[in-house]
Amino acid sequence: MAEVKAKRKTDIGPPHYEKFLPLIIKENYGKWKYHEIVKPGVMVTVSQSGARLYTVRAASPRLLSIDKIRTYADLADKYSNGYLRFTSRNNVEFLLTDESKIDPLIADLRVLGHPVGGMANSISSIVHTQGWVHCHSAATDASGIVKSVMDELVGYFTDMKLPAKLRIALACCLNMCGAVHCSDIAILGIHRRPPKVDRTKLKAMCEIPSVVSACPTAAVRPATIDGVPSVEVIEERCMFCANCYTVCPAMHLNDPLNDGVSIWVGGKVSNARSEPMFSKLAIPFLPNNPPRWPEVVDAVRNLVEVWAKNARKYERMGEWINRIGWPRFFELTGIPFQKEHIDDFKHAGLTFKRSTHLTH
Amino acid sequence: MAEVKAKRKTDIGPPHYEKFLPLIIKENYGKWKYHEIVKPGVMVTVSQSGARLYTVRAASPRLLSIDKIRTYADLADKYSNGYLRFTSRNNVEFLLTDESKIDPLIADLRVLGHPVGGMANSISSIVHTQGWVHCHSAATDASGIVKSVMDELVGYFTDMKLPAKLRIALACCLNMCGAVHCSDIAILGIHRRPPKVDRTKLKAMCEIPSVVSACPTAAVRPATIDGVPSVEVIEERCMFCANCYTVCPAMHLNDPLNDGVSIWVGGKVSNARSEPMFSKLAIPFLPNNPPRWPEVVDAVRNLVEVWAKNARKYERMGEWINRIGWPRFFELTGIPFQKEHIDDFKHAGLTFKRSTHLTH
Amino acid sequence: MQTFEYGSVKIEVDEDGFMQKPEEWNEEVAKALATTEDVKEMTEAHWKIVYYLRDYYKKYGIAPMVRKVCKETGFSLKEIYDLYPSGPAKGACKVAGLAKPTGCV
Amino acid sequence: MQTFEYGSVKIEVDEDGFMQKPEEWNEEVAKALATTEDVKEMTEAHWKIVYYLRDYYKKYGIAPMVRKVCKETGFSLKEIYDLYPSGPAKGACKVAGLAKPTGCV
Amino acid sequence: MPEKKRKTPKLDELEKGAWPSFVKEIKTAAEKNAMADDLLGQLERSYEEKIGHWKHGGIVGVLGYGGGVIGRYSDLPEEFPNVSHFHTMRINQPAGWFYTSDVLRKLCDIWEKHGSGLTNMHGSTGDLVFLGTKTDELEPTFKELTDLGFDLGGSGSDVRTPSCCCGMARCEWACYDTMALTYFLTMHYQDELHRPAFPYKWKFKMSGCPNDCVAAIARSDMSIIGTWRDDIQMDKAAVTEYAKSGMNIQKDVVGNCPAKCMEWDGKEIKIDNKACVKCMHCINAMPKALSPGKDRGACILIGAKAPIVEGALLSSVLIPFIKLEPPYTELIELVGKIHEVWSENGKNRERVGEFIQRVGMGNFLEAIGVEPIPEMVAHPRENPYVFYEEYFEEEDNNG
Amino acid sequence: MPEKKRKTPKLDELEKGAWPSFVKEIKTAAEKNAMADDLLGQLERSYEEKIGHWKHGGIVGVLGYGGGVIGRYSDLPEEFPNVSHFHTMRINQPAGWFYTSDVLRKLCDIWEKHGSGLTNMHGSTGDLVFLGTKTDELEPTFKELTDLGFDLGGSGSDVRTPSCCCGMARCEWACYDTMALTYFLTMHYQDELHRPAFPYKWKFKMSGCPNDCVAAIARSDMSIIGTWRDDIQMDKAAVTEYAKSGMNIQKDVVGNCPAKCMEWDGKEIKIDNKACVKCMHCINAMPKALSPGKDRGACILIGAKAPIVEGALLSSVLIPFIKLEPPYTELIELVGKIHEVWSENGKNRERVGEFIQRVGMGNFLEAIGVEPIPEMVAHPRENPYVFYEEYFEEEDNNG
Ligand code: SRM
Ligand code: SRM
Ligand code: SRM
Ligand code: SRM
Ligand code: SF4
Ligand code: SF4
Ligand code: SF4
Ligand code: SF4
Ligand code: SF4
Ligand code: SF4
Ligand code: SF4
Ligand code: SF4
Repeated sequence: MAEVKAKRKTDIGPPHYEKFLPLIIKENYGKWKYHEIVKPGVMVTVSQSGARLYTVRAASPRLLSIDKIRTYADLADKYSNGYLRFTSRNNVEFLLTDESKIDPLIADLRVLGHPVGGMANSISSIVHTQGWVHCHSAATDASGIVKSVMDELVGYFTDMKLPAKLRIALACCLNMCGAVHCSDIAILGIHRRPPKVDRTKLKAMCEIPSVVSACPTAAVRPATIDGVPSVEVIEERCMFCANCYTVCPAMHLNDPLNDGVSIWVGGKVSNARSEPMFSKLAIPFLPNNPPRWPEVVDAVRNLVEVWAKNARKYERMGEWINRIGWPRFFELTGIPFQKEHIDDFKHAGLTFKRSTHLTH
Repeated sequence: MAEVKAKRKTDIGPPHYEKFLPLIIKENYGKWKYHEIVKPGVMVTVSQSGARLYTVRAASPRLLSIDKIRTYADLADKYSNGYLRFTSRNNVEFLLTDESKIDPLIADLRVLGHPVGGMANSISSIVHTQGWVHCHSAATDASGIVKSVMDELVGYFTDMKLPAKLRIALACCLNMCGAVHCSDIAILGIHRRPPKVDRTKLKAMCEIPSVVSACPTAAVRPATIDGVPSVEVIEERCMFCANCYTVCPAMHLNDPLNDGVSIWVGGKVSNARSEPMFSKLAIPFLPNNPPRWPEVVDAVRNLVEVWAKNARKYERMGEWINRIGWPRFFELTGIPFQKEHIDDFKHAGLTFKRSTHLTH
Repeated sequence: MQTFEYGSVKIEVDEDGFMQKPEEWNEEVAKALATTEDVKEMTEAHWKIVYYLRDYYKKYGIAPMVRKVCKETGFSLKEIYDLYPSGPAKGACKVAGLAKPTGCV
Repeated sequence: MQTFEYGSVKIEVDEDGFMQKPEEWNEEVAKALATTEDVKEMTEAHWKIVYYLRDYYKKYGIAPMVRKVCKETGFSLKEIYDLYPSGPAKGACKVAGLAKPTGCV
Repeated sequence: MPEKKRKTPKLDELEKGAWPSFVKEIKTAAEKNAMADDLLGQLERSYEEKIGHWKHGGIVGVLGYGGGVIGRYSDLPEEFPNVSHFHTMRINQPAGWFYTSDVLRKLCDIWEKHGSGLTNMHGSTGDLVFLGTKTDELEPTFKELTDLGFDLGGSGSDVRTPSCCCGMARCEWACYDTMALTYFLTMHYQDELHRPAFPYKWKFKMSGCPNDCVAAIARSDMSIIGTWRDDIQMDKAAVTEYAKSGMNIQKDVVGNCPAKCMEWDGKEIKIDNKACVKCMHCINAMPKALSPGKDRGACILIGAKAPIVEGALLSSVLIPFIKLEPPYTELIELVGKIHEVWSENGKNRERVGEFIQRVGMGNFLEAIGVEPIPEMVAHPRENPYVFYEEYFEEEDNNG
Repeated sequence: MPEKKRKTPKLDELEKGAWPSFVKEIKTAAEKNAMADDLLGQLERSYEEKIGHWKHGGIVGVLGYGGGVIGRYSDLPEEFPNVSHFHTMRINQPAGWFYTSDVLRKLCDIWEKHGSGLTNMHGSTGDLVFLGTKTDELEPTFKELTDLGFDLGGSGSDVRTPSCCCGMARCEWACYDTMALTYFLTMHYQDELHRPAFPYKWKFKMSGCPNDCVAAIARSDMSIIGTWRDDIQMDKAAVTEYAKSGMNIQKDVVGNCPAKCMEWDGKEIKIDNKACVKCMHCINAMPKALSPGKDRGACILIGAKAPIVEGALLSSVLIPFIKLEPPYTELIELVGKIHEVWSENGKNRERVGEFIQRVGMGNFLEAIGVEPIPEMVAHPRENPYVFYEEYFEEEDNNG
C-alpha cells in the first residue's frame, strides 16, 4: 500500500484541451468569422483567414460501449485526422478540413446506425440521466424512453424544418439531473406514493434529524416505534420529492404501481429573443410502460406536431405558448386540464391569471 | 330606548341610483355609442340616439366641508339641472346637456379654485387616505402631501400632453387603503422603528396569542415581564408592517424620528395593452417634512418629468420602464440604487435578474 | 381612564366602556355593563353567550370568531344581535369582560 | 449484511464496511476498522477526530459538516486526509462508528 | 364656537397653491363647528410634531349593526375636547356616485346638525364618509339618514360597501350593467354587510370593461370586470377617418396590441378575434371606430387585497365569462359557496385570496364545485411537487 | 463470460428503430464483459417489474479524495453477482469535450481492463463517466488514468467538474475563451474538487455568449456567460445579401427583437445599441451580417439549481460585465469571497442560490463586498417590507 501511495499522482486535473485540438482550430482559435449550416448535421465554420472547418454531427446514445468509442476513433482517423468531440447534448462531432470527406463519413455513420443531424431548427439528442441503468432514485428508466421517443422523432433530427430548435430532456426523478426544468419538452419520472419507512433499519442507516429536516413540507416526524427511534410520515403532506430518501436509504419511494412519467413544456435556456424560462406541467402522469412507453411517445409526438404546425418562425415552444396562451395550448393539444396543473407550492399565487387578458 | 327602537329602520341599503340620474341618462342608459374628449376636463358622450351628454370634471380635495358640497349643489342647479356625480378618483363631475353652459361652469369652478381637467392623458386627482386627519396608523399625513404634490403638478391635470394617463396614489401606512400598490406613482407612509411595547397596558388591551400570530416574521414573542404576561419584539426581525399594532394598541409604531415616506412606481390597474402590474420601490425613504414635504414633491415631479420626456405614446410608467429596463430608469431619474430596492421577502428570488438581457 | 359606576359596581373602563381590569369581572359587573349595551335583562341565553366567550378566552387567550360563537352556542347571528343589539364584539364581549376586540374595522 | 473480522473483533457491516450496530463500537473496533481505511496506526490525532465525531453525533444525531470538523479539531482538510486517506466521510466516520453519511454525491 | 381664531401657521401654508385646499375646507367648517376647529388644532400639532394624535381603534356603532362606524378618540382630549370622540360614519353611496343637488343638501343638513361638517366624497372603498362625531350622535344621525333613505356601509369582517364604475349610465364600453349589479348585491347582502361574521373583510367591485375604472382587480375580493366573447365591432369608415386625421395606426394601435393579432395594410384593420385578449387598447385608441363585441358579459376574478400581511394580491380569474342579468342566480350561488367554504375554513383575518393560496387553488375549486380550467392560470405549475391524493396498494394489482 | 445468451425480450424491443440503441451497446459490451452482462440481466428485470434494482448510495472512492466515485450496489446480488458492486467513476473531461482517436482508445483500454466496458459520453455535468466497476478496481483504474494524464471529477459537496461550450475553438460568437477559463478553474480548484468541504455542491459552467450552449444559467451555481458592451458589428453588404435571398428582415429579425431597438427601412438595419439587451437573436438570424461587438467579456450569474427542495432556480446577475483574461484575479477573488461566506453560513445541503434567498441578496452582497446595482434585479421590490437596520432614538434629536 505504502508503495502504491508513494507513486500516486493526484490532483493533476484533466489533460489540457490543446492536446486534442486539430491544427485548423489551433490556428484559427478565436478568429472565426461566421458559420453556415450546409445541410442537416453539417456545418462549416469560416475563419477570418478563410480557413474552413467542417463539422459533422451524429446522434449518439450517450451510453456507449468501448467498442463503439473505438469505432468512433476509427472513423475519426479515416475522415478527420483523428479529431472528434462530443457536444453538450452528447452528440458526437467529427471535425473535418476536407469537404470531400463529408459524404463518405455520413455514409459510414448511416451504416453504423448513427443518423447525422441535430443542427439548426431540428430536434437534437435528448439530454438524459441514468434511470434503471444506474440510479437508486429512478422513478422510470431514462435510456429506454429516450430511445423510444427518438425512434419516433428521428425525422426531425435529420431534417431542419421545424419553426425553431426543440430541446427535449429527461430526468428519471425530481432531482432533475440535467436541465430538464428549462426544456422545450421535459420528460420527468415521478413518484406518487409516500415513502415506506423501513423501520428496522432506519436507526442504523440514517441520521434522524437529517431525515426530518430534509422534508420540505414537514411530513416526516420523529417517532419511536416499538421502542426504537424512527420516523413516521404524515401521508397527506407528502408531495413525493424524495428528499427524505436522498438522505436516508430507509425511506423507500420507488414503487412499481405508482411511479411513472410527467411531461413538461415551454422551457428554454438561451437568451435569444425571450429570457430563459422554466418548463411548465403539461401532462401530470403517464404510466411506466416498458419497453417502449407508447403513451409517452404519443404525448411527445403530439406536442411536437402541434407546435410545429402552429408556431411562427423562430418561436420556441414556450414563446409560442406565450403568444397563444395556455387555454389555447390545451385546446390545440387536446390535453385535459386538471387540478394538478394548478400550482400549490410556495409561489403558487404568482401563477394565477391576474388579468382579464383572455381569449374566449 | 324601546320607543326609539320600535321606530328604527335598518338594512334599507342605499337609495336606488335611478333617483339621481338625469333624464338623458335614463333615456340612453346602455345605449351610448362613443365619446370624445372635447378639451381638458370636458367629454361628450354620444348616444346611438344622437343625444349628447357633456361631462365637466373638476378637481376636488375629497375632504369636503358641507359648505363646499352645498356650493357644488348650487353649481349643479345652475348648470346641470341639479345632477352631478363623483368619480372613482374623487373628482366631481357635472352632467350637462346644454353645451353652451360648459364654459360658464368652468369659469365658476375656476373662481372657486377647482381646476377642470383630469381626463385623457393627464394626471388625475391623487387617490388617498386619512393620514393624521383621522387614522391611528398613519406614518405620514395624506392630505398635506397630496395638496403639495398637486399644487406642483396641476398643470398636468389641466392639460393632456402626457404620453398616457398617470395615476398617483397615496397611503399613509402599509395597510394601503386605496390601490396604491398598483399605481403609476405611489406615495407610501412607512415606519422604520420596531414597535415599542406598552407593557403595563398590553395585557388589558390585547389578546397575546393574536399579537404573536399577527407578526409575519415571528418577531413578536410571548414574554412575562415583571411577572405580567406580555410580549417582546426581536428587533432585527421586524420589518415595520404594523400588523401587530393593528391587533394590539399597545404596540406603538408611530415615531416622529423614524416615520416617513417611500415612493413606488410603475404599477397599473387597467388591462389595456399590458396586464395589471404592481408598483415597485423607487425611493425607499424620504423624511416627513410638513407642511409641504418638499423632498416628496421634488421626487414625484422628477419621476413625472423623466417619464413624460422619454416614454412613447400610450406607454404608462410601468410599460415604459419595462421597455427601457430598470438600470436605465435609475440612470435617467438619478435615483441611487440601494440594498433596500432588492426584495428579500417571500418571493424575492423571482425578482432577481435571471437572464443576461442587459444594456451596458 | 374612566370610571363606570352602576349600583354597587365601580370599575375602570376605557372610552368604549371595556373593562380595564378583567380580573374584577363577576356577574354583577356583567349585569351592570349590560345596561350600557341596550340589554334590558340578562337572561339564560345572555349568560350562555357570556360564559362561552369567557371559557374560550380563558382557553385560547383570544375571542372566538363570530361564526364559531354561533355554532357553539347554537344561536343564529340574528339571535345574537337580538340578545346583544350592539353585536357580539361590542356588546357580548364587553359584558363578558374580554379585552376589546381590535382587528378589522 | 456482511461480517467483518479482525483480530478479536467481529462485527456486522454493510457493503461499504460501515457498522450496522453502532452500539457495539469500542476502541478495538475502531482500530480494526481503521485497517480498512489505509490508516496504519491510530494516533492521538486520529482519536481526537474520532471522539469529536462521536460527541457531535451523540449531541445532534447527525455528523458535523466537514468545515466544522476542521474548525473544532484544529486540523486542516489536508491533515484530515493525511490521517484518514479516504476522507472524513468514508474514513473517519466509519472508524468512529457513525451512520453512513448519505446526502450529496 | 371658538372665540378667536386658532394659530395654524403650518397648515396655513397649505392654503396656498392652485390645487383645492383641504385646509380651507376644515377652516370653513371650523367657523361654525367646534369639532372641526379642534381637528384643525390637533392637526396643526401633528404637523409640528410629525406624528398623529389619534388613539388606536375604538368600538362604537349603532344598534343592531356590527359595522359602519369607525371609532376614534384623540390622545390629547384635554387640549382638544371636541375631538375627544371623533368617529367616522360610512354611508353607503348610491351606485356610481350619482347625486342630485337636493339629496346632497339634505345630507349636509344632517351632518351639520350631528357631526363635524366635514366629509370625504368619497372613501377609498366608495362610501360617503361623514368625518367625525361623538358617540351620542351616532343613533340620531343614523335615524335621520335612514329617514332620508340612506344606510350605513360596511366595516369590520363583513361585506364591504360594493362599488362600481358609472358603466352603462355614461360609458359606451360597459359590457354589463355595473350599477344594477352593485345595487343588487348591496341589497342582497344587507345582513352580511351590517353584521360582520366572516373571517375578514370581503369587497365587491364592479367595472364595466377591462379598463377597470374602479381598480376592481387590485382591491376587491371579488372583482367583476366586463368583457365580451365575440368579435370587436368595427366601423370601417371611422377607421379611415382616424387614418386621415393623422393617427399612426400601425405604430400606435397595431404595434401595441398585446396579442399581436391585428394587421393594418394602410387601408383596413384586420383583427384575428380568436386571438384577441380583450385588452381594450385598440378600442380605447379609436372609440369611434371600434367597440366591444355584442356578446357581452363579465369575467369574475377573486382574491385581491393590500399587502398586509403576506404581500399584496391582484384578483385572479375564477369564471372567465359569465352573462350577468337579473336575477343573477348563478353569481349568487357562486358567492354563497365561496362564503361558506371560506367562513368555515378561513383563519381569523385571512382574506379569501390568502385563504386560496393556503389551501391551494385546486382544493378551493373542488370545495366550491368549480371545474379547473386553464383560463385560471398564467401558466401551469413549474415545480414538480404535486400532491397526489391517492395511490395504489400492492394488493391492488390491476393498477 | 456468459456461456449462453441471456433472454431479454423486453430490452430486445429497444434494439429496433432508427435511433442508435443503448441496448445494443450493452449487449456488445456483454459479449466480453460479465458486469455488462449482469447489467443487462438486471435491467431486463427492471423492465419486467417497473422498478430499479439498485441500493441506495454507497460510499467508496480512491485514497486522498472525497469525491469522484458514485458507489452503487445491486439489491439482487445473488442473481447478478457481477453487478453486486457497480460503481461509476467520473473522469474529468478535457474542456470542450475535444478528443483524439488516440486518447480515446487508451481510455477504452483502461476500462476494458478494469470496468464494465460501458461509459457515458458524457454525464450531465460534463464528466466522462465510466459506468460500473468493483471497489477493488477503483485504485488501479485511478492509477492508470493519472498515468494517462486524466483525473477524477467531482461528486459530493465539492466543486463539480466545470464544463463549457466549445467557444473560441469553433464558434465565432465566443466573447471570452471558455475553454481556457474552464481549464484554469478546474486546475485552480483541484483541492476543492476532490475534497468536499462545502455545504453542498458547487457547479461552474461557461458559455461563450448569451445563446448559452451549456445551459449554464439553468444548472450551475456560477454561470459565466459571454457578452459584449459596445455596438453590434455589422456588414452592410451581407445584410443586403440576406434581404435579397428572401429573408423577411422586418418580421423575422426586427419583429423579434425583445428590446424593440431595431429598425429596417427596406435597405438598412439600424440598431439603437444603447437599448440592445444583447439577446443574440438578430446575430443568430444573420450570422454573416451581424456579430457581437468588439468589447467582449462576460456576465457572471449566480445560484442556478434543480428543484430539490425549494424549487428550481435560474442563476441571477451578479456582475453584469467583466473582462475575463488570465490570471483571472478578480474572478478568483470574487469566488473566494462567495465560498467563504457560503461555507461559513450555509446550512447542510443548501446550495448557494438557496442561501442567497434565505439571507437576502442585499445581505449577501454586503458580505461578499459587492455593491448592489439595478442590473441584479428583474425589478425592485413590490412589497413594502424593508428591513431597516437602524433607527433614531429619541435622545438623538438631530435625526
Ligand atoms: C455544439 C454546441 C455547443 C457545444 O460546445 O457542445 C452548440 C453549438 C452551436 N450552437 Fe448552440 N450548441 C449546443 C447546445 C446548445 C444549447 C444547450 C442545450 O441544448 O442543452 C442551447 C440552449 C438551448 C435552449 O435554449 O434551451 C443552444 C442554443 C443555441 C442557440 C439559441 C437558439 C434559440 O433560438 O433559442 C443558437 C442560435 C441559433 O441556433 O440560431 C445556437 C447556435 C449554435 C451554433 C450555431 C454556434 C456557432 O456559431 O457555432 C453552433 C451550432 C448550432 C447548431 O447545432 O445548430 N445555440 N445550443 C451544442 C450542441 C448540442 C447538440 O448536440 O445539439
Ligand atoms: C369617471 C371614471 C369612472 C367612474 O365611474 O368614476 C372613468 C371614466 C372613463 N374612463 Fe377610466 N375612469 C375612471 C377611473 C379609471 C381608473 C381607476 C383609477 O384611476 O383609479 C382606471 C385604471 C387606471 C390604471 O390602470 O391604473 C381607468 C382606466 C381607463 C383607461 C385605460 C388607460 C390605460 O391606458 O391604461 C381608459 C381608456 C383610455 O383612457 O383610453 C379609460 C377610459 C375612460 C373613459 C374614456 C370611458 C368612457 O368612454 O366614458 C371615461 C373617461 C375617461 C377619462 O377620464 O379620460 N379609463 N379609469 C373614473 C375617473 C377617475 C378620475 O376622476 O380621474
Ligand atoms: C377610510 C379608509 C381610507 C380612506 O380615507 O378612504 C380606510 C381607513 C382605514 N382602513 Fe382601510 N380604509 C379604506 C379603504 C381601504 C382599501 C381600499 C378599498 O376598499 O378599495 C383598502 C385596500 C384594499 C383591501 O381591502 O385590501 C384598505 C386596506 C386596509 C387594510 C389592509 C387589509 C389587508 O387585507 O391587507 C387595513 C388593516 C386591517 O384591515 O386591519 C385597513 C384598515 C383601516 C383602518 C380601519 C385602520 C385600522 O388599522 O384599523 C382605517 C381607519 C381610518 C380612519 O380612522 O378613518 N384598511 N382599506 C377607506 C374606507 C372608506 C370607505 O369606506 O369608503
Ligand atoms: C450521473 C448524473 C446523471 C447522468 O446520467 O448524467 C447524475 C446522477 C446523480 N445525481 Fe445528479 N447527476 C448528474 C448531473 C446533475 C445535474 C446536471 C448538471 O450538473 O449540469 C443536476 C442539475 C443541476 C444542479 O446541480 O442543480 C443534478 C442534480 C442532482 C440533485 C439535485 C440537486 C439540487 O440541489 O436540487 C441531486 C440530489 C442530491 O444532490 O442529493 C442529484 C443526485 C444524483 C445522484 C448522486 C443520486 C442521489 O440521489 O444521490 C445520482 C447518481 C446516479 C448514479 O447512480 O449514477 N443530482 N445532477 C450526472 C453527473 C454526471 C457527470 O458528472 O457528468
Ligand atoms: S434524475 Fe434522479 S434518478 Fe435520474 S440519475 Fe438523477 S438522481 Fe438518479
Ligand atoms: S418524499 Fe418529500 S414530501 Fe414526502 S416525506 Fe419525503 S421529503 Fe417529505
Ligand atoms: S393607509 Fe393606513 S394610516 Fe392611512 S387610512 Fe389606511 S390604515 Fe390608516
Ligand atoms: S411591525 Fe410587523 S414585523 Fe414588526 S413586530 Fe409588528 S407585526 Fe412583526
Ligand atoms: S370600466 Fe369600462 S365601462 Fe366602466 S367606465 Fe371604465 S371604460 Fe367605461
Ligand atoms: S382588444 Fe387588445 S388584444 Fe384585442 S385586438 Fe384590440 S389591442 Fe389587440
Ligand atoms: S454559447 Fe455562444 S459562443 Fe458558445 S457555442 Fe454557443 S453560440 Fe457559440
Ligand atoms: S441582440 Fe437582440 S436585443 Fe440586441 S438588437 Fe439584436 S435582437 Fe435586438
